[in-house]
Amino acid sequence: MTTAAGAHGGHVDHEGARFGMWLFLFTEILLFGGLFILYAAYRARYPNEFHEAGGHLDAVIGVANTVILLTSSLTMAASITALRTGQRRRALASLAGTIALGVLFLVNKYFEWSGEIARGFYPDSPLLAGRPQGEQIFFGLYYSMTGLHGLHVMAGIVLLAVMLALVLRHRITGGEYHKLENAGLYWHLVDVIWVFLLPLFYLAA
Amino acid sequence: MDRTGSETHVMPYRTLVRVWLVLLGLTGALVAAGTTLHPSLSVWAMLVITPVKAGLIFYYFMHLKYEKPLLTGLVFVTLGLLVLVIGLLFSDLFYR
Amino acid sequence: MPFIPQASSAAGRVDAVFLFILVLSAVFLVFITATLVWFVIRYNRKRHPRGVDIEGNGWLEFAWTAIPTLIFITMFLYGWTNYSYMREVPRDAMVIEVTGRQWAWSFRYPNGKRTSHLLLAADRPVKLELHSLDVIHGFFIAAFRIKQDVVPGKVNYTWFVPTQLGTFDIECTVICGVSHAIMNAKAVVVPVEGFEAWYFGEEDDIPARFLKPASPAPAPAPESALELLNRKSCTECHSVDGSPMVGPTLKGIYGREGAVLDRDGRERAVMIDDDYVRRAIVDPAAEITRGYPPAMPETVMTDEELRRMVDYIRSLR
Amino acid sequence: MSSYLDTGGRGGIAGWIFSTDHKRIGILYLATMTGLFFVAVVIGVLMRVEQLVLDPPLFAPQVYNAFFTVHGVIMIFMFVLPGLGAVFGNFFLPIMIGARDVSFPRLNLMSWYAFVAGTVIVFVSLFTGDGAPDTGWTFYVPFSVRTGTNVTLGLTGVFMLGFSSILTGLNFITTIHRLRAPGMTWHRMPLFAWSLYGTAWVQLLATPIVGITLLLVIAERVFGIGVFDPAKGGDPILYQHLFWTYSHPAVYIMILPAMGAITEILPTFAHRTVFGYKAIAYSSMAIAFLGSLVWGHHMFTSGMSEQANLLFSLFTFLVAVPSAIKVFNWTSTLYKGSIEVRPPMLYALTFVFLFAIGGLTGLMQGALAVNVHLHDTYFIVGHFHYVMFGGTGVAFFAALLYWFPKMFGRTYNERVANLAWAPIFVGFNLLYFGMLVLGYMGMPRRYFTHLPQYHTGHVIASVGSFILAAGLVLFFANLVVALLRGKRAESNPWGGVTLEWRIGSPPPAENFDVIPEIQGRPYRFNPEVSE
Ligand code: HEA
Ligand code: HEA
Ligand code: HEC
Ligand code: CUA
Ligand SMILES: [Cu+2]
Repeated sequence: MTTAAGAHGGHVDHEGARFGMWLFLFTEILLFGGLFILYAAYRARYPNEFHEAGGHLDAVIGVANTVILLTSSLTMAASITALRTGQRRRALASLAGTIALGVLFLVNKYFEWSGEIARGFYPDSPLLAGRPQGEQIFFGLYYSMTGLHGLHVMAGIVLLAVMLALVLRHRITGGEYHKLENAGLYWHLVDVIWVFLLPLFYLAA
Repeated sequence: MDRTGSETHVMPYRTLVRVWLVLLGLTGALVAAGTTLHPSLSVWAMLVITPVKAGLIFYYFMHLKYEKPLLTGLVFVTLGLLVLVIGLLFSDLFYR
Repeated sequence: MPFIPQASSAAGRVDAVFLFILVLSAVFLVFITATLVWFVIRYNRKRHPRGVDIEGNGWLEFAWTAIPTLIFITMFLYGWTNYSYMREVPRDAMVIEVTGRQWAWSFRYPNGKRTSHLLLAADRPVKLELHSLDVIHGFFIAAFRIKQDVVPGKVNYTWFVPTQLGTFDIECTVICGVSHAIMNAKAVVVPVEGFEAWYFGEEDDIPARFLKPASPAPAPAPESALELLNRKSCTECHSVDGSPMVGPTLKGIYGREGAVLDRDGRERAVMIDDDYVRRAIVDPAAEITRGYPPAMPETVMTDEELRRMVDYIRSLR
Repeated sequence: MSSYLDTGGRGGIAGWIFSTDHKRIGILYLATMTGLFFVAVVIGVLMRVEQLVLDPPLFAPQVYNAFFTVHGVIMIFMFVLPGLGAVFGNFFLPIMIGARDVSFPRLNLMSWYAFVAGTVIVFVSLFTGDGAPDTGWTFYVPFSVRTGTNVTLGLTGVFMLGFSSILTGLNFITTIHRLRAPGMTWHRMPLFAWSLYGTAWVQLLATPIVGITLLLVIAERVFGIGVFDPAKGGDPILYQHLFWTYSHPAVYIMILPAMGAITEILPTFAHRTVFGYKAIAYSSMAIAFLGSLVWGHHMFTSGMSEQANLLFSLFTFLVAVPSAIKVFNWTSTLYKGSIEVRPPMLYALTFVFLFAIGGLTGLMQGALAVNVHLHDTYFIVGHFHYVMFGGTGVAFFAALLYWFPKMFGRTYNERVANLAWAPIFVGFNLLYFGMLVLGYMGMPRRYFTHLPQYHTGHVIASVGSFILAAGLVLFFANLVVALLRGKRAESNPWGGVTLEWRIGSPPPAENFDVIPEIQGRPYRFNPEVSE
């Protein structure tokens, strides 16, 4: 988000910026909310097929990715604490760690998706066309939801990389940490969404 | 409780790590519930544990505990709206 | 309502609710407009140079919250009760299957007769089960005040008792493509005896004598070739717009060269001309188009119908 | 102090399209939206011509289908949805609450760019690929998935427009929470600001849902993801649920700021305070909230469960209550006023009348039994033109007349503005009342042709549209002349009392030298007289 300027050239309204960030997060919640609504609707309609289809996913990767994202949330929060208590190097390391974990998540995701695709589970695939309709829907939702989430992780990584650069250039400091805090809010929300995706898809079997 | 916003409050590492450990523990519990319990029970376990996890992240990592009540209230308004929408939608799906 | 006939059991009920809301609305509209105009005149700056800052009045606010709420709830209840009637199908209703597809209707009676217009017996309840083969359509008979969407993958229904003899328009109300506006058919209500004579008789489609001009609408146009293909179920397997379905599309095949397998499975090239098309329809098993299953059934039809089909397929070039 | 119109450092176009000044951004929206409005209006008139010339049709059926789709998409997503919020909200919200700008000026500019990008994408979709979209503005699946026309690109454009709307909403909420001048408590805020606040919440919370829905349709077309496709087990009715979960609240995005603007105009010309300040303020919020619970009234005939039909019909009637409250309070605001009917007031009164007709026809559609008959007929088309054109559109005109001298520092010819009113009013009612009657007779919407029994009605409506056209040309010509050659306006030509009337016309770049301290309630026209 851009900085909040209370007035032209006036002081910067940090609380306003954080408020705006939260409003933005609300829109993200509802964006995924739409997908969760669809998931609930179709799961109520095809309980058995969803159960069956969930079995084709790799729960190990799912859980591993959960641990990765939860840990990245920890390092994210830790980097803010570090920055504000004057431990700049630690903040930088923590932030870099967060980015690394995000990348790791995507690498896992890549292998997971290519695995599914190699086994013939992808939208419009001949394999799926021959399976019950509920499973086709399950995979439709699976790819939409994890795909959209993956895009958000990518956006988050870019955002955090920018923050890293700003910290390096002393544009973000212990006193001026608000941008980093807002980026952190975004990152945590992406984590929260994953927390919901895990049981819906990977543990559904 | 200190509710003056994040301007003054810094999250101690100790709290962060504790929250993280609890989150990992809950994830483990979730997996265990999914593999050992009867499906109908495990669904309930997920319905309870997952929001708790999300709540912890909101509350501590995202600092909601230390924000003004306005913001917390708005979060609940947003989630409440989502719940209302789902409820109304199911007034169609359940009876169709 | 004078604009359109009330030709079914539902019509009177719909109109009653409509009239009820219309009258109340008119009263309030006139009241508000009159008050506005009166204030503008009475408190015009010339007559009333100084305004008075009245901030509000709790009792008034209460009144004009409570009274409209009550009125609105009455409207809701009245609409709801009459709607409930429109959803409760009597046991003895005859079930007719309606199929909508781009862009025609077809009707199937319990005894298997298929028609492209809807023939109904007066004063006998009918339940329509609505199927769609492609996209969403809307089944609407204005004179009957009934409407229901026709949704693929889902069977909706509606019912009514036709109460007036005559010919009424069936229209499609959901945008379904280029010919949405001409996806029309007729509902023809005849006395029971006439209906039964047809229903238990030999004729397949609705005979012309029923489609004679009857009040209030003019007689329906003669069946088009596409409607014929719909009625004979050809379009369940063949598209006329180029998209492949169970069978090859009928669009643009005429005049081309095609590859077929004969009864012994030998492949052979054929010219798709009148003769071939005729053979393909009359004896589908003789030559199977390459790449398609031998799924096409034999269909009974008159020579006249066959001729129209061939003409039509030729015209689809 | 120099006005915001003087190009300080950067001159020319760049000074506008890179400016983060909320006033300039408001003008940018005004310019783009008026242009788009005219495009859509011309298409509207072409549709009326098509209904006159039937055999052979003047435009091919496919062209007509593209006409109403494009007309609907432009009018909804590019005109009434950004509507008064993007133009007058951007321009006046900060001034009215005593701020120098919105909370996030750069984001504000970005949302205009998103708007332009979305618009450009939609227009590109008309002329590339396999023809302009032909689904109607509702994009119902499975037709929108199967049609060969350029729906994918069209939807992408609409998605961008939604993004723009979200950013505007986010900005306004933050601005109202954070930047009110000292002393400007919630209950001292002008009612236009209140209406924008309610609107902004709807924009923020409802738009993402349609965003994801449209994305899924795109994914369906591009990857065959199959979430709504009945052939893959999907449920097309779920699409409708999600679409209307946004698009019904969206109609309140359109009407709330319009109502807000009317609430500014009526007291100014009645020269007395507004009647029932709190009732009007809270009813805006009630509309915003209840409006999110009624979407199913667009789906009564879709095959939804009867239980859902019942709930949605009930809520539909409940959401009409706050609108009724507003109408009664507006009427009472004229009581014991000192009324001057100048052009903004004339159009504002017209708004109340036309909106009431539109709203009352909405009640008819909300009643279950009646809706079965009226759904997807011209009655619906009549209803929404009454509320959107008679409501939002006319309020837009009224607001333009009211704030024009402030925004541009020039006056227009009031006689001509009054004169233009007559054909607009007459033509409007011929056109759209004609449609109501046609719909009751059973004329379905989105038809390029019609059965003979509807012809008289269509002729009347078409004639009405030509009269209306004449009026609108006069209306806008008057304003164009005023822009070029109008006399200089005073800073408070109408005797208004909200903050924007206390600064110069056109407003200075910084709005206020000193941020004002707010003492009491707004709209105190006659502080010494009381009763
Ligand atoms: C600005 C936009 C706007 C507004 C404000 C409204 C307001 C309302 N609308 Fe409308 N509506 C649309 C835009 C809008 N609508 C559009 C675009 C569509 C079609 C979409 C499409 O399919 O393409 C539509 C369609 C639509 C339908 C679906 C029709 C169908 O397709 O079958 C329904 C059904 O209930 C409905 C109802 C209402 C109601 C009850 C209100 C209420 O909010 C109205 C409340 C107002 C009043 C009631 C009048 C004022 C009050 C008084 C004068 C008080 C006194 C009165 C009494 C006590 C009786 N609308
Ligand atoms: C705010 C919204 C809005 C407005 C203002 C209008 C304005 C008009 N609309 Fe509407 N319309 C919609 C929103 C709107 N419309 C929507 C959402 C739909 C549904 C689409 C769908 O089905 O998906 C629709 C559908 C719709 C239909 C139904 C199509 C169908 O179902 O078959 C018709 C039919 O006649 C129509 C006609 C008109 C006409 C004649 C005008 C006229 O009022 C326009 C009158 C104005 C003028 C004639 C002005 C003339 C001015 C000039 C010519 C410019 C001169 C230039 C300068 C001076 C610079 N519209
Ligand atoms: C149950 C599905 C089905 C129905 C019903 C059906 N067809 Fe076919 N049709 C097919 C299939 C499959 C083929 C390709 C195999 C073949 O040639 O028999 C085909 C082939 C054809 C061909 C040859 C096309 C070519 O490209 O060579 C014609 C012509 C044709 N059908 C016309 C008709 C007509 C007319 C009717 C209705 C009276 C009809 N079909 C009904 C399934 C059907
Ligand atoms: Cu079928 Cu419209
Ligand atoms: Cu609605």
